[in-house]
Amino acid sequence: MSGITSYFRNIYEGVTTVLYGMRVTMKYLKSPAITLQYPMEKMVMFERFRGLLHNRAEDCIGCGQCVRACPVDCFTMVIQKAGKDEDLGLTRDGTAKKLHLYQFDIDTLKCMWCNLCTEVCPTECLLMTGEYEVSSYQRDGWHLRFAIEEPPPGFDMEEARLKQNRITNPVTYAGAADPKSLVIPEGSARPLSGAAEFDWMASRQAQVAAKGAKAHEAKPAPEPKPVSESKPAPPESKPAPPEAEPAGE
Amino acid sequence: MDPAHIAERLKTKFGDAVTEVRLDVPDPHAMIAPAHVAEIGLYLRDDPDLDFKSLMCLSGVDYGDRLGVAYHLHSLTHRHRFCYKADLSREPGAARLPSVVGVWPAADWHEREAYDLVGIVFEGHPDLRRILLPDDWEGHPLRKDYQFPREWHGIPI
Amino acid sequence: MSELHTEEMVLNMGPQHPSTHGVLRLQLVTDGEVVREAEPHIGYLHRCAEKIGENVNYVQFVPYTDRMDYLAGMNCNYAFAHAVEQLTDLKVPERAEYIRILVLELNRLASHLVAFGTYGLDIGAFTPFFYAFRERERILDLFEELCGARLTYNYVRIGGVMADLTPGWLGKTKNFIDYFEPKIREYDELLSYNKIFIKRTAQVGVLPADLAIAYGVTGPNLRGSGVKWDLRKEEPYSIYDRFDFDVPVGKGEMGILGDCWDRYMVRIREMRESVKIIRQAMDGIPAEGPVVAEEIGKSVKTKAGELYTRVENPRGEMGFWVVSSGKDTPIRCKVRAPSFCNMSVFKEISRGAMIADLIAIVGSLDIVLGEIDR
Amino acid sequence: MQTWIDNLTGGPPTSPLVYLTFMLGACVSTLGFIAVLALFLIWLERKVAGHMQSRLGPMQVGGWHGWAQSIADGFKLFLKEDITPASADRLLFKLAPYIVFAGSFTAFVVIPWSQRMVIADMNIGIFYVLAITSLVVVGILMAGWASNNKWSLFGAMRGVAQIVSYELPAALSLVAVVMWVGSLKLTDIVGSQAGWFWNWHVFRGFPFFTIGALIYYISALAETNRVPFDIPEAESELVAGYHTEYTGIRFAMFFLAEYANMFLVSAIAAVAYFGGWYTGIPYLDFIPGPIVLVVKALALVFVMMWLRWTLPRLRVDQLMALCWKYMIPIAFFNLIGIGILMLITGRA
Repeated sequence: MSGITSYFRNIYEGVTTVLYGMRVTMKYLKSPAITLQYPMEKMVMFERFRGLLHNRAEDCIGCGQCVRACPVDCFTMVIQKAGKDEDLGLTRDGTAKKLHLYQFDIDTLKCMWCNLCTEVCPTECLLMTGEYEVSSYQRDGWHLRFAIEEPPPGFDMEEARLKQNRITNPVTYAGAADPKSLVIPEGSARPLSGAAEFDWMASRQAQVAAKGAKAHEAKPAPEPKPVSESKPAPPESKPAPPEAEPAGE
Repeated sequence: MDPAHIAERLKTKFGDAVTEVRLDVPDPHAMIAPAHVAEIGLYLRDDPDLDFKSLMCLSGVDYGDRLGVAYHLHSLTHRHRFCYKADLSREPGAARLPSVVGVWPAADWHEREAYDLVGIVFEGHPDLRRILLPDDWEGHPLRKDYQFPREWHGIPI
Repeated sequence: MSELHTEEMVLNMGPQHPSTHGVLRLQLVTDGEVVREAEPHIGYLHRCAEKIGENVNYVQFVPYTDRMDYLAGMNCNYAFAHAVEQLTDLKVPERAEYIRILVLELNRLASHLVAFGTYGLDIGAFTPFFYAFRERERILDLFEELCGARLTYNYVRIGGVMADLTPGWLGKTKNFIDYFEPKIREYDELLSYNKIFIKRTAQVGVLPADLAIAYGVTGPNLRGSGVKWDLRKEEPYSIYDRFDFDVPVGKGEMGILGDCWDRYMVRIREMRESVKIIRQAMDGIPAEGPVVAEEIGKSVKTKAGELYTRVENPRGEMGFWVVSSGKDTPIRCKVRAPSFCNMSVFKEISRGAMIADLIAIVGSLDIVLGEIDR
Repeated sequence: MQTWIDNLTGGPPTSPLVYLTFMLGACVSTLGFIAVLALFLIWLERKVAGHMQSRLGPMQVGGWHGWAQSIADGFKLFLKEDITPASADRLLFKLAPYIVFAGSFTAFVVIPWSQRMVIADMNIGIFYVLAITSLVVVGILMAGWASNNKWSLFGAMRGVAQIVSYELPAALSLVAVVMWVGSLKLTDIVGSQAGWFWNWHVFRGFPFFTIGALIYYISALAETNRVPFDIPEAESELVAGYHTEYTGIRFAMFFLAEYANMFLVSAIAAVAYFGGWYTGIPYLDFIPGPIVLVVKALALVFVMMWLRWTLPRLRVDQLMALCWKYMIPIAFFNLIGIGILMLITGRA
């Protein structure tokens, strides 16, 4: 007898549980979708978002802490001590610069976006931008150059580069013992928008202001967030020019 | 039971096979002569007061001057932990010790990994092959004197 | 019939296959639809994490732990941070402990959601996957607000966390939890108690408790076999002893104790427990305070010594065996990955299963290849 | 065919040429109808799936809700390279998709769109449908075998076992209708359901025809390899089953055939159980028959999609158990029940 009851119970359970499931899917068929139509609508990145690295070279004192903090050695940095009577000026926060910065390159292909370098930066000149559209068809061009000073004639860049850049991690940097691999082919560097002043906070606010920007949790738009402790103070409520979109250059 | 008592029992049971007991370190453990790891493991597993049915971790290590294998055990019934280790010579071909797969099947993949990465040979392992690296890989990468290959099958790294 | 000759067929499942949850290769010997032997081959995702661990310092190794169990980066961060803290006797500030609990349990939710969704996908139901990811996206949004990344967080650091909570984060988390809790019931209706799903998973891939213990299986897979073992309860680390939660175990409701359905259901029930912990942690979190231990500078130096520590990750016991000589770089950093041990039992429980069952078993073990291969 | 042409020309055809022209016209129009229908169904499937999963589905191509998505996809498939695996059985490999497509295409000729609009109103209509759709099995087996791929072979074997088994409950439940109506002719079957909707077979002879309709529908799901019976292509197990190795236009043929088949079995269900071209409300009978039938069939197709995006997949032995232990016995008892009912009501 139990065989027959379980036979019909199987049928009953089969039919009812299918109907339960169909009720759930029907419920969502009627409720609105959560899709963000990506290229047309863009998410507003959070203030702490870890996007493409950017260095404001004029504020960089060349201390090299970022280079030491990087687990994957994606920085290439060449510095030279300034002469006694040379005045290199001040950074934005008033620190006197004492080193010439001839090269400050970030190999984005190696970057693991861990944020360790920006946390140690004393002048907050190295920061992670809100730029996240970093896919491209070729590997070239992702070797970002930030230095604005030219080395004086007679300065051996090649030698300084090899001397000053410690190879800490042979696994991730196995091929780097070959000095040629540090030479960047001419024209491959991908400069960021007007490298000197890249105000990502403003561009982010422009995204907020732009129509169709869909915020997280289906809110219309997030209120400008208070300043975080690890990032420089953004210029609050700066009128965002419409052309401040960072994407696509 | 705390590690001191367990080590004491091991000493009375196996005598000289327990070469040293270190209790004032972060991870109290007993040092075992390599030849005895399997029989001590069997005792630890089957003694009803110890009942170490579970091998948490088996690790091979290269200290630079010697190799080592660490066995971390715990018991689900008595809720205690114990660790015993064996030191091995770095001489070529000398890093051999009995396998504990027969004691804890969990050791199977752990021993293969230790063989693969540190180059310790576990005698009596049913299937001691490389596990993480390709079968034709040369050398054992977690050795301190490991040379990074410049190429693999003609592919520059 | 004796002259009827049939041959067994050797079949490679993977490394590129939709249901091996990554680059796992299963070498199958099949007799028709029945699998005689299934031998897993791993290592396709080996990235020498342990070797890297010997070459970078403790602070720099934390981002690498993200890439082990990439579905539960926070938990892996925490497992390593916990190991180093134990080895250095660091005292983590109270607020940081609470923040850690919040992100750990949220990440456990996210991880179990993926397990639930992909398991549905393995069994053939598409929609649960999208529902699970819809919810997971909101958790990732919360994490992104907190640390700027959605997958590789590097948020739980040695001695604390990367940064304090953002204003309003707790409110958003509460909103999410309130939204999420009723969804679990929907998952049950849609998948867990569906007759076809039960047919496919009950009495399949039975893992008896003694076999599970012998093979070092941990986490929901061990609990699915009816063993009440959760490190959060048994060896309370961090501040887990302050929270009230249950440890769900498999009971063999739909078939045999330790079958795929039990393992699956443990995860669904654990989501409810995680929600409970998150609620309690949100109530108990101190209003303010430091989030990083004071002793932490730019690099961390441990005491010389060796220590094995373990924590309960979404997939089981994540252990770190750190051998330190007192410098800022370890001599050896062995990772005892839960999926690695959970996968080693696969060969035992897959004998005689059908090909479709094999997929159900792999899915129910909930492996992450990043962690198996490291 | 004859009737239709007679209806259109107002008399028997005068010459074979006229007859041939009409035949070609019918072929082309059916083909066109199937193509458009399949493209529409593919688009609908994606939209339904998307919205059930809190997504949107295609939104870009063509503007409004991505209406041209499947056209673009079809175009892409046309332009793709037609790859034949090196070790495949070339002839069978190339032939298989056409046989699968022919199986569903030729069955379309007997669908009674309205009283008069039938390409071929055969007196063995239902029998023809059941016979010709079995042809699909041959194509599937050919595809799986010729691909020389172990996974494809698995898919083909599963597919054949499944389709052959589920023919039985489908046929048994249709036999009940045939018994009731006393004719194999599809127009007769629809004709007996005229008037109010309670005359539809599905509501008659309760509960026998209701159960019969359900059994036919479930078997139809299995015959079209739809979830929860999609084990021949089970993407999480066999990647894509018997059409793993197909690309380009040949893959498109399989795809087209799947959706054409879905519509076909839904149309047959509508004809046999849901009143065919009749609206069910006599006041609404001015609506052209084809529209009514297409709407009914589409509603049934929608339920297929709804099920697909809700349910997991059965295992191959459970699929067989469902067929042999549940569907066939119930269909048999159902048949006997209808026979008794006919005796009681004096229909026999």
